[in-house]
Amino acid sequence: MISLPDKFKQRLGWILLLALIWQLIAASHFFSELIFPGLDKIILTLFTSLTNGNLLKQLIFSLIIIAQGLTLTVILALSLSILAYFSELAASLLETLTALAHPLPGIALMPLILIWFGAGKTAILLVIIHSVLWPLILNLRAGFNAMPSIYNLIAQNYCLTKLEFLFKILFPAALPYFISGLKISWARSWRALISAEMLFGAINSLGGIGWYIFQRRVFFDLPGVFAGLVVIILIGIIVEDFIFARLEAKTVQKWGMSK
Amino acid sequence: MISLPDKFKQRLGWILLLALIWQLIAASHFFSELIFPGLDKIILTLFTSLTNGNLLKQLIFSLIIIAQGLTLTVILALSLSILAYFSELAASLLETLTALAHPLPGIALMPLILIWFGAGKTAILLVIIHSVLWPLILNLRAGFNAMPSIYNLIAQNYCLTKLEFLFKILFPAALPYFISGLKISWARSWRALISAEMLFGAINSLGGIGWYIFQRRVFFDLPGVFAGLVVIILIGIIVEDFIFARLEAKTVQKWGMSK
Amino acid sequence: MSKYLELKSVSKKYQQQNKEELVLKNVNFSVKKGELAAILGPSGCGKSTLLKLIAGFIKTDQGIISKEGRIIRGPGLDRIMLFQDFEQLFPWLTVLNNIIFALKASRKTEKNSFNFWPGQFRQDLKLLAKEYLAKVKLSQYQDYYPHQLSGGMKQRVALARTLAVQGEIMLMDEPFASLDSQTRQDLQQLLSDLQLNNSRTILFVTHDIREAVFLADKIIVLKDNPGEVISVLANNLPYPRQRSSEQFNQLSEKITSLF
Amino acid sequence: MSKYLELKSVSKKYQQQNKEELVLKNVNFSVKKGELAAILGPSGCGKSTLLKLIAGFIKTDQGIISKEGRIIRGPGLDRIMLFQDFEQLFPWLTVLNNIIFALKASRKTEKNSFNFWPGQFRQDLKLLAKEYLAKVKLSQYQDYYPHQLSGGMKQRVALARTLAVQGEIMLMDEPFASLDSQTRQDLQQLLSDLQLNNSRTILFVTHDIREAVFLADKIIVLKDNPGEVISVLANNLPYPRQRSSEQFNQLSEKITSLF
Amino acid sequence: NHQSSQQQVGLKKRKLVIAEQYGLAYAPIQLIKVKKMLENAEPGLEIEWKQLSNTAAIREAMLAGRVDIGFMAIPPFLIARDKGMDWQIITGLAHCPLALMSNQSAVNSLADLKPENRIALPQPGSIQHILLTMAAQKEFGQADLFDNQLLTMSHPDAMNALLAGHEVTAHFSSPPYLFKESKIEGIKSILTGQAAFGGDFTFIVGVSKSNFYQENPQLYQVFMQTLQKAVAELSHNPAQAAKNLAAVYDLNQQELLTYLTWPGMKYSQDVQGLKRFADFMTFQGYLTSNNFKVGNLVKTNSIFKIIGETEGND
Ligand SMILES: Nc1ncnc2c1ncn2[C@@H]1O[C@H](COP(=O)(O)OP(=O)(O)OP(=O)(O)O)[C@@H](O)[C@H]1O
Ligand SMILES: Nc1ncnc2c1ncn2[C@@H]1O[C@H](COP(=O)(O)OP(=O)(O)OP(=O)(O)O)[C@@H](O)[C@H]1O
Ligand SMILES: [Mg+2]
Ligand SMILES: [Mg+2]
Repeated sequence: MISLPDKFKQRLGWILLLALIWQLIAASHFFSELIFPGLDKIILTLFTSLTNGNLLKQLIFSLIIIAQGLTLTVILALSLSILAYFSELAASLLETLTALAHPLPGIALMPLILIWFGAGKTAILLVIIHSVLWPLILNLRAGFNAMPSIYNLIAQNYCLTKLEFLFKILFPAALPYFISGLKISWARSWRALISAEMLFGAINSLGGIGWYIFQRRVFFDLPGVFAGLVVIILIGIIVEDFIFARLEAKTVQKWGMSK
Repeated sequence: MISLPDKFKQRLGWILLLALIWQLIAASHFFSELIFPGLDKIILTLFTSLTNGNLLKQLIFSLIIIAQGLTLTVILALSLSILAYFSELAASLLETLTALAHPLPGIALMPLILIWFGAGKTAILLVIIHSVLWPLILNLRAGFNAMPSIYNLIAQNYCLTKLEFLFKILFPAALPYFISGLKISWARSWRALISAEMLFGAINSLGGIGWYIFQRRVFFDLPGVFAGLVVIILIGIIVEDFIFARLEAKTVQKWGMSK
Repeated sequence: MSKYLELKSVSKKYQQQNKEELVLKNVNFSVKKGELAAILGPSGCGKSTLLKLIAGFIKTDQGIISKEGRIIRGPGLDRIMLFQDFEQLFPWLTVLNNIIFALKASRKTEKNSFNFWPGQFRQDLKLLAKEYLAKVKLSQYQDYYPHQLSGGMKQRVALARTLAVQGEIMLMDEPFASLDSQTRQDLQQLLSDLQLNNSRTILFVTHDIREAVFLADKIIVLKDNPGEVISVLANNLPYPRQRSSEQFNQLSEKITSLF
Repeated sequence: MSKYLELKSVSKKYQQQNKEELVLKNVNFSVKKGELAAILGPSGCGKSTLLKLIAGFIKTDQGIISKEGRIIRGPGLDRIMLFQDFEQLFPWLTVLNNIIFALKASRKTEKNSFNFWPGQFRQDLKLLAKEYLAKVKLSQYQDYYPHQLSGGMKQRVALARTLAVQGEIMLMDEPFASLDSQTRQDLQQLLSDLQLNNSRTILFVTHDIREAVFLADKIIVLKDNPGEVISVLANNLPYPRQRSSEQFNQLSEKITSLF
Repeated sequence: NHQSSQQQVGLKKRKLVIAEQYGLAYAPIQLIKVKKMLENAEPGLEIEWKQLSNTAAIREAMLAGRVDIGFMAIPPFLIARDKGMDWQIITGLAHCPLALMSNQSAVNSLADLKPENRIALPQPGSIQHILLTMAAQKEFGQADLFDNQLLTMSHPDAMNALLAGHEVTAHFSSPPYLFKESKIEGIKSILTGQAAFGGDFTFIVGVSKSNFYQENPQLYQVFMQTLQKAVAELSHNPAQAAKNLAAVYDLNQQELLTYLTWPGMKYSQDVQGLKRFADFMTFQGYLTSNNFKVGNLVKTNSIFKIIGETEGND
């Protein structure tokens, strides 16, 4: 395991390299500038959008929705997977639901969501949940099933209540699966958010970062589009390095449950 | 573990129950029939669409693309994860790329894909790959890292070449993760396909099942939309029960690597 | 007091590939309260299976296991099992916390009914855990995680955990298998003292005949293919037992000749 | 022939919580070709660590380990290790295939250079694997998966695997720890015969002093905290060795007194 | 008096939800929004502006009762009406120049389009699609001649593709994209909407479910009058409107004024071309029945006229 500072340096190096490549392509004018703007333009736009508060406002709107969506989904996924772990009937229902719902694109649910929940925050939340819930459930259930059976015996022996079993054994034992599920969920929630915000549009012009990007695109402001994407990417990397990397270092790595 | 026939019965029961609930809601006329068509209408549309060959043709087109996309993505994900397993430099690049690309919605990549690859099959393939690759990589890498370290020692001891190590140890040891990654990928590829086909569609010509659904929607034919979705769901369940369930029964379950 | 723990014509089959295999056939014996019974038998004859049946983890195919006249139907805190496996400690808990975990679990009722000071209660448990860790000579390793321990150390932690819980019946599956003779003799002495002073009932699987003679009041000898009791010997040697005494060696010889 | 395998002032530290801990300190000894050296020492003194150093899995912090004058820099097929762990078999391979796996891996060069009939080659390996499985008395379990075996049976399969490979040096970490005395004596005899007839070099960790005296030409005794060699004894008792002979008991006593 | 009219409006509904899309055709709506014209006309009335990104979503939201008034082109309105949706056109909004733009020097008319050339437009059943089939019918006698060469793309994507010069040979464009494209060298119009249609037609109309104006007659009337004022400002004082709307369209005032006064741009509540669309779409099978009477399709109002619906079967 390389130490964190080293890891950061490598990461930074790669990002700089990728940025350089981008800038070279832009400078080569191989593509029209309207289609492939240089980093200078993107960063300038980013800066103005951030300072005039518009981007920041939309971003906060989106982050709040993501936080709510992820919290809800994690709770939901945990509850359902746990239920399925303990009850065969629930397991077969959950498997059926997952098989039914997981391949359904959010777009297909749009009409129903629109009808039931309008085009507001609830609708976006639902799209995020639909996008994140099923893969998280799959990972969680795989993790639960892969738990060494001896832990189960020990739990039975010490007459743990189901709740104790859950929190003291099942969760920590399935943690490697849970973390990889969370990583997937985190990225998925961004994707779902952006598509949903684009599709459901804005109410009184507050539409989140997805709407911001959509608007920039409609106004043919490509540097603006990329500025929005850069913000998403930056947040993604921060979460990856500061939350997930630490979570792993403090748990599965420390416990010798992962390389 | 309940036996397969039992499982099928339960699954069938749940599906019938869900169908019944649907039909009751439809019959209650709580929603306009335009938006919540009864199952009879949906099945009728499904039947006509299937018999006049239109739906079937689109479906086959889509299935071929999914098969290609999944094959490609699995190979790519395996290669990249393996590279990252053996080289720290590659690992940090891959981590950076995943963190960058995973949260990016396909919609954001559309303009670039269009310009570089046109709006044909390649573009759809790329959207599928982008949608499936990153979560699969995350699951695979988690699986590789969770491999018991003693297997690694044994591999070193017997001087296995990297290739032998891969195929004889790393893959089977990471199989539970791989299977859950594949399940996620399978569902994701449907979602990506449908969105891509909607975005890149071509009127009247072969556009796949996503295109079929989109067309039904713009012509305000909701039973047609649901007929398309039913087809996707049916295929999803068949794959789940006949491919994944068997794969698990013949591998991780037989080997005692899962409950 | 007689017939405290009783097995009546117990049989157990395992599903092997496509056939069923009888691993325990018509096993009959009983253990008195406060007795230490050693189970001897060739590798694979069903000793671990026998303990798991008594612990209630698996069900008999035929026959009855009863404690104080009541049939055993599942696991319970009155019968604490020490497994043969090295990996029975939870990797996410330190050595000390592994023991505290078991103590907490086994004293739940006590905590709720008697103790008004949960802080004090926790303190008590910690002291108790430390006491038993000292008995197995691992005090200085209390903050290590299991993956940082040697094989024998893991087994000793598991032993400390089992002893600390002070179940009515202790089911021990080769607890000393990986220990050097000095440590082994110390721990044998510890076990013997515990049993004599606190009159615990202990079932003890071992492959060491002299260990059985040193510790046991009753020695149950099994043969394999299928597992059957071939002899139940009473051991009335006086305490403290002398390994070099003539009677000791005579009994050992006698048992050796049974194989 | 002297100084075939040599350790010169070998030290090894482990990173523990936030401090480094010395587990092996200034270890010096050598083993001749064809010699069987037993390593004795209290639990946790560093015996497994010592074998892992010789196998090349981990690096010394100080000192040099050399074979035939050449420094050992990594694992190799000339030194085959049998681990202390029960879980060293691959769960996805049957018992027989676990052995064949190792055979194939160790004979790669042979296969490529000498054999024109890969089918024949595979047949030969299978026969060899079966032969060794018979030697550890597990012929009838050849098609079982590891999770269906008892603890002692797993260890015997691992033993068969190590023996079948016929490495120049065999590093065995308590291979008989979980075996009943009859099986144990049979396997000790097997090992002794193999070593005498084929002049294999064997390093053998055990906690059973009489086992060491029966098998070893050289007995290396370690103390713990930190692990240090306190004595290297030559064992010149003539073959076949008699466990009841006076010399045998004298030597055993002498070693016992060292602890 | 003001007080009583406010109460009358308030009788049924205190909130109005309006759904719009992006484009120059929607300028009157934007004007109402930025100048808070509805709020001023009816103090206390809550207005929710929903920006949706596609026509199908507007349709579905209206069907669900989540949107009171929506704006779209005539063909999508007709398709839903044909499927049984109980709604009517309540006003026209704008006439706009539409045109098929191409980036290839060799392509100067529909006849120059080869089978491998791709044509980008928003979606099947959109006004752009119907116009193209009308032209194909007229010129080649085969309405679906180009259907195998179409790509569905949003306007900005299509413009990108046209600029990049790959993949797309032609784009059926609408303002402001049409104006931007026509300013770029090498891109030109090969077919106008008017030529395809064979006359003038309303590009965007306002629609509403019948129960909305039946249950909220005053609200409906207030909206119509406000729209009338907005349309008037755009028609008679475009410079003022450009000043008000520059920020909304993210354009400078001068550029926006040029666009607003571009030849062919006409803001008007009159509805024109309905009958011909309905007839053609029925003939081509996009609509299953054509027993629509124009009177049933449009909620008439003295504020606007229905133009060019004299011939036909009503
Ligand atoms: N991966 C590790 N990380 C940190 N410390 C370790 C690690 N492995 C072993 N140790 C420490 O090194 C010491 C020696 O361990 P080792 O496994 O070599 O002992 P051993 O002599 O084989 O004991 P046993 O007979 O119980 O198997 C122990 O104190 C242990 O805590
Ligand atoms: N989960 C299982 N599935 C199928 N067969 C099993 C299973 N567990 C054990 N067996 C079989 O049952 C028999 C007895 O196993 P058991 O573990 O009880 O033996 P044991 O006496 O404890 O042996 P050892 O001394 O080697 O630990 C063995 O032949 C084994 O193959
Ligand atoms: Mg056992
Ligand atoms: Mg060891």
